[in-house]
Amino acid sequence: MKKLINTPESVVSDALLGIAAAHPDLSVDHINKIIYRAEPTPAGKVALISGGGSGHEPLHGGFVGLGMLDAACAGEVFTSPVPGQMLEATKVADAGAGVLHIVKNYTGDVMNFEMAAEMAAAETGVEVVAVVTDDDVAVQDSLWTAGRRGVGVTVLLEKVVGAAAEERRPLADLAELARTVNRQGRSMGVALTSCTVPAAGKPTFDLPEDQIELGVGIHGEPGRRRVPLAAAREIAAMLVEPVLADLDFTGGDPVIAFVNGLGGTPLIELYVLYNEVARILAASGVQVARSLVGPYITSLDMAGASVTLLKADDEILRLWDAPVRTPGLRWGV
Amino acid sequence: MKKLINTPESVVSDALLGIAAAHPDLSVDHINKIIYRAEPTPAGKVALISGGGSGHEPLHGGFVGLGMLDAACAGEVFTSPVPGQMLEATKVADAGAGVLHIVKNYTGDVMNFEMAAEMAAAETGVEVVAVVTDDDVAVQDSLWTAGRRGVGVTVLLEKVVGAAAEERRPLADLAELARTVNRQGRSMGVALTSCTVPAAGKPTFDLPEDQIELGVGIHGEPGRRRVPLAAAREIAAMLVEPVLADLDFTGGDPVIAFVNGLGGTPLIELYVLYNEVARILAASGVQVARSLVGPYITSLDMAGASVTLLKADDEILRLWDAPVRTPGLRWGV
Amino acid sequence: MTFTEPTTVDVAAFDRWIRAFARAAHTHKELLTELDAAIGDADHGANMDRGMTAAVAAVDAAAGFDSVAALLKCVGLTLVGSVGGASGPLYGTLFLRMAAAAGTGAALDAADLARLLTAGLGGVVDRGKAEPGDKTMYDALAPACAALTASLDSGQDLAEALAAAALAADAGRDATVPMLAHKGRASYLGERSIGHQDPGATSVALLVRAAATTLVPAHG
Amino acid sequence: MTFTEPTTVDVAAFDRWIRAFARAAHTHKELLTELDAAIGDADHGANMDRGMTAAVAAVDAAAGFDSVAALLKCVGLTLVGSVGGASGPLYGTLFLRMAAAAGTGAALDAADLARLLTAGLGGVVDRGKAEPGDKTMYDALAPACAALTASLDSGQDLAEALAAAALAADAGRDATVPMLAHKGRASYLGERSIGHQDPGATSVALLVRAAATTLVPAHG
Ligand SMILES: Nc1ncnc2c1ncn2[C@@H]1O[C@H](COP(=O)(O)OP(=O)(O)O)[C@@H](O)[C@H]1O
Ligand SMILES: Nc1ncnc2c1ncn2[C@@H]1O[C@H](COP(=O)(O)OP(=O)(O)O)[C@@H](O)[C@H]1O
Ligand SMILES: [Mg+2]
Ligand SMILES: [Mg+2]
Ligand SMILES: [Mg+2]
Ligand SMILES: [Mg+2]
Repeated sequence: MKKLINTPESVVSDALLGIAAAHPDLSVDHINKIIYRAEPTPAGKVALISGGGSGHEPLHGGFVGLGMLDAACAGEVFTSPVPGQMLEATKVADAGAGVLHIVKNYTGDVMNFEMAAEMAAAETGVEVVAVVTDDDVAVQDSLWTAGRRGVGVTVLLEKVVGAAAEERRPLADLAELARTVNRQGRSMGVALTSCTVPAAGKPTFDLPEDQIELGVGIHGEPGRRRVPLAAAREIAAMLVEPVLADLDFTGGDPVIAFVNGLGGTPLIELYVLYNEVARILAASGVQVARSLVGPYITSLDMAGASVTLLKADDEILRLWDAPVRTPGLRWGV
Repeated sequence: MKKLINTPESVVSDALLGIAAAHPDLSVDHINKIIYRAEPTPAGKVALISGGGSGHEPLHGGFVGLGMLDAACAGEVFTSPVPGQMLEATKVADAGAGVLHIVKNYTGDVMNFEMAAEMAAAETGVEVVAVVTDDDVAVQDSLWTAGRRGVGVTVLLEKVVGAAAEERRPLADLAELARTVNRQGRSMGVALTSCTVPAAGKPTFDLPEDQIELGVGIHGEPGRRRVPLAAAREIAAMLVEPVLADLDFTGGDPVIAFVNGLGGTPLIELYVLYNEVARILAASGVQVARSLVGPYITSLDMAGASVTLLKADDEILRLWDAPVRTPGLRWGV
Repeated sequence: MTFTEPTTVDVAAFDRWIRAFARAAHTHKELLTELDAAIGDADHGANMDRGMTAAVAAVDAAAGFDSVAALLKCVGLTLVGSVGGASGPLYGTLFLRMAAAAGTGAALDAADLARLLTAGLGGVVDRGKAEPGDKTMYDALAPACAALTASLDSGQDLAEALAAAALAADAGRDATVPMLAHKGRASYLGERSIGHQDPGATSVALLVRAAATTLVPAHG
Repeated sequence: MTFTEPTTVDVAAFDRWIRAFARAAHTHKELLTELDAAIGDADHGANMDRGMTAAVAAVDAAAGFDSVAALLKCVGLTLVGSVGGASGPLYGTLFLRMAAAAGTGAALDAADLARLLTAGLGGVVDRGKAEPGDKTMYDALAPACAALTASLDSGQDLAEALAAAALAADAGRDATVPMLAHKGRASYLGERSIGHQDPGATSVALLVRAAATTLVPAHG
């Protein structure tokens, strides 16, 4: 395993020290592994909190700041944070208007956030509402499984709902908006290589030179099937088609198209992929109104990419365009 | 070779199509492989042009936009663009106040930009001044060699001088500022893995699991020596010490510290490295005023990082903080 | 069958159990991680090792426990507070529900122990909604509980009953191999989850095995 | 030594040379790239192949050339316009300077050819400032020019002189192996550049070898 780390055990706390050193706008509670805005949440603003296993940077800590999250909890690599962290983050960020928990749909994340909400109800008067993202069409959704994974749409949701929160909308509205964004977003990912979890010290799975893993998540979980390595154009089709098959994006609604890098794939390849995705979308009658290309929700050093489409409307686009100042996304301010 | 590309031959033009599709603020001349601002250079503004081999994205095309470059030429992967491209870019971007060519110090880049300037002088009335960046302390500088390579400082220079150009400063001033920034910046890089040039189809060099290559540039050139894989703390020292030995950054001047990812290294590791870099700088009496952490000047899919320090002053910091709106760097607007 | 005095399981016995499980989690860290790499995210070994190391440290830091419940609660809270992931809330709830069922005494009898473990199993189900055959830790824990109870009901002593429970947990663990996962990360794989042993069921088998070797004082 | 009419080298001969060099660059693309991977950036093969493919295409696209100069200028401009990197301006200038030295005629004699190549070498030096022993294409090109001139001066015919030049280029190429690079990318490696053959010197040896096999019509 070759990584720029000190020890597998210290990678999360070391990275948090780096984030604190690099971003004076942010405060870091190194004991509880919480990143929060240096400026307290303004009175009357609902606080947005997210969190999850580490290894997906810039998600979530890199999305703390004006226009997105108020605080983020960092778990161990690929391991959901513990309820105590989320409870602390909830207390730190609450400014009296309640707290929205943004939870990616993984058994661990959901259960830990659930326990945090139970604790918050028991120990504090803070009103907490949780919304769960589950946009990954690679996973068959059913009542009998853990359901779909939350992946790329989480980034878009944190941006859109974060902007709405800055407008002092009430908790219930924000939760509704968040559910809408999640409902209207779909994703699909592909891995060219495995990632290597620092504590494991070797790649999570072996992938021959001529094969790719289709339908991966963001934790090095194997995907749904292996297919031969193909040209970007074909891979784009393998990613976009299941997304379009799952939700109709062709109704003329403005769409936000997001090509995400999984950590080990450089930008030049993401642009090659974006070109193919844009071509397919244009041919399918999908109207792309905004785009985002880059590594925003990663899976350690995995080479690969994911495609997320979000069916927006004027209001969501307005919120997307609204000012944001975080380490990961920054514009308009 | 596993890459999200169509063919090795088409990777640059495909990526340019992707950039054009993703960034409506930018125009792309696909014949000449030039990325330029969709809005013409305002009259009286000096145009900033850079360019180089592809494979370093977001550099340079991703730095075209308000507050940075006016146009960028994309060469083949790791191969300087040709004079005709630079000449076209010069013509496209010139608004009567002259054009600054920002050239990284590589024999090919320097010669091609030189020929472009000769052509511009012969064919157009456009005033062209070239500045060459050469900040890489891994390379021994001497009259008898090609000199130091231009690496990380190029990003910082494009930002700072780009901001100054927006203030309508004259060409000679901008060139002088550019030379100052270059003179006050130093960099050093390390590779954990080789990169793979698409046309070559296999890694440029082999690096055993337990070794790293110290002093690499951004083209998969081997570095100056191999050392055993070490902890981030030790690697940070190996990068920062030669930089500090080469230029005194401890005089109390505000310093911009830039930890750059080489393409295959995810953000979590860059933050781990930044923490160690910041720690050494603090212990050495270097006053870090601004920081930048992320993959901004990459070497395809190479795992590794580089550290750049720029000795700034209030004026350079002000220009650093000035609004910028490009795909790669964006703030304040 | 041997005839002995009704065994009591005291705080010291539970303490031995916790430490033995922590040692087992540490020893089998790589196995658990490898199993999780195949159908999950390669962290179950690290999770259980981190959690149980923290639990032992917390037990050490406490100035002794005057009840079994206090010890178990300490372990449960530490797991909830240090593991994260799916196993944190699940193992945490397991111990917290055992604590809640343990009353205030410093020692329990064999039937109490079966009741505790069954309460813990209930907590796992409440938290994770697992059903039999979902390919989770439930599939090792539920047979272990059933075997323990049945064995005691049939008159076997605690040592025998725990040995039966450990065998049942092992069998339950093995039975997860052919299952199609319906819960947890492995469910994302659909058909591809078949043929792999569930990591959580594997760590549960270690837990029950540790109980069998520590909760009953050696004869002699 | 054979006694023949003074050879003239016409546009058709230069055309053969260009095509032969293009074929050689294509055939040895991987070799050139591998040499460049060792001490550079693994693109010299792609660069030369792309450039010479474009040059042949440009020559094909032109409706014939009425002078050697026009053909060489077409090749030089195409190389400048399609290669980039160090080799684009260097090879481009080589051909452009040859063109400038070629006058307006449709055929040259042997001495003209030596003069052309020497002018080209001068262009390479003006552009790249290479000195002998810097481990560059100069170290193959300069000995080839010298051998060509010396061989003709000593009365050998063009075929013999070009053969001598090709051998000199090969020897110059081989001599780059032990050199410490002072120019180009390889200079970044310092001592580590020693022991590797320079890619540009290698492509120059191909260029001169192509001249030897094409510029003189086969006897018979
Ligand atoms: N809903 C559930 N109910 C019971 N056990 C579950 C459930 N989901 C997952 N598990 C158990 O958790 C184990 C995985 O734990 P771990 O790897 O530590 O957490 P994570 O899946 O969050 O990475 C699985 O092997 C399975 O036995
Ligand atoms: N200053 C120079 N003078 C002469 N030849 C040079 C000079 N610099 C580089 N070269 C030649 O160029 C070759 C490399 O060409 P190429 O790989 O195509 O370009 P780049 O180095 O830009 O990638 C070297 O092997 C060397 O022979
Ligand atoms: Mg996990
Ligand atoms: Mg090159
Ligand atoms: Mg796991
Ligand atoms: Mg090269």
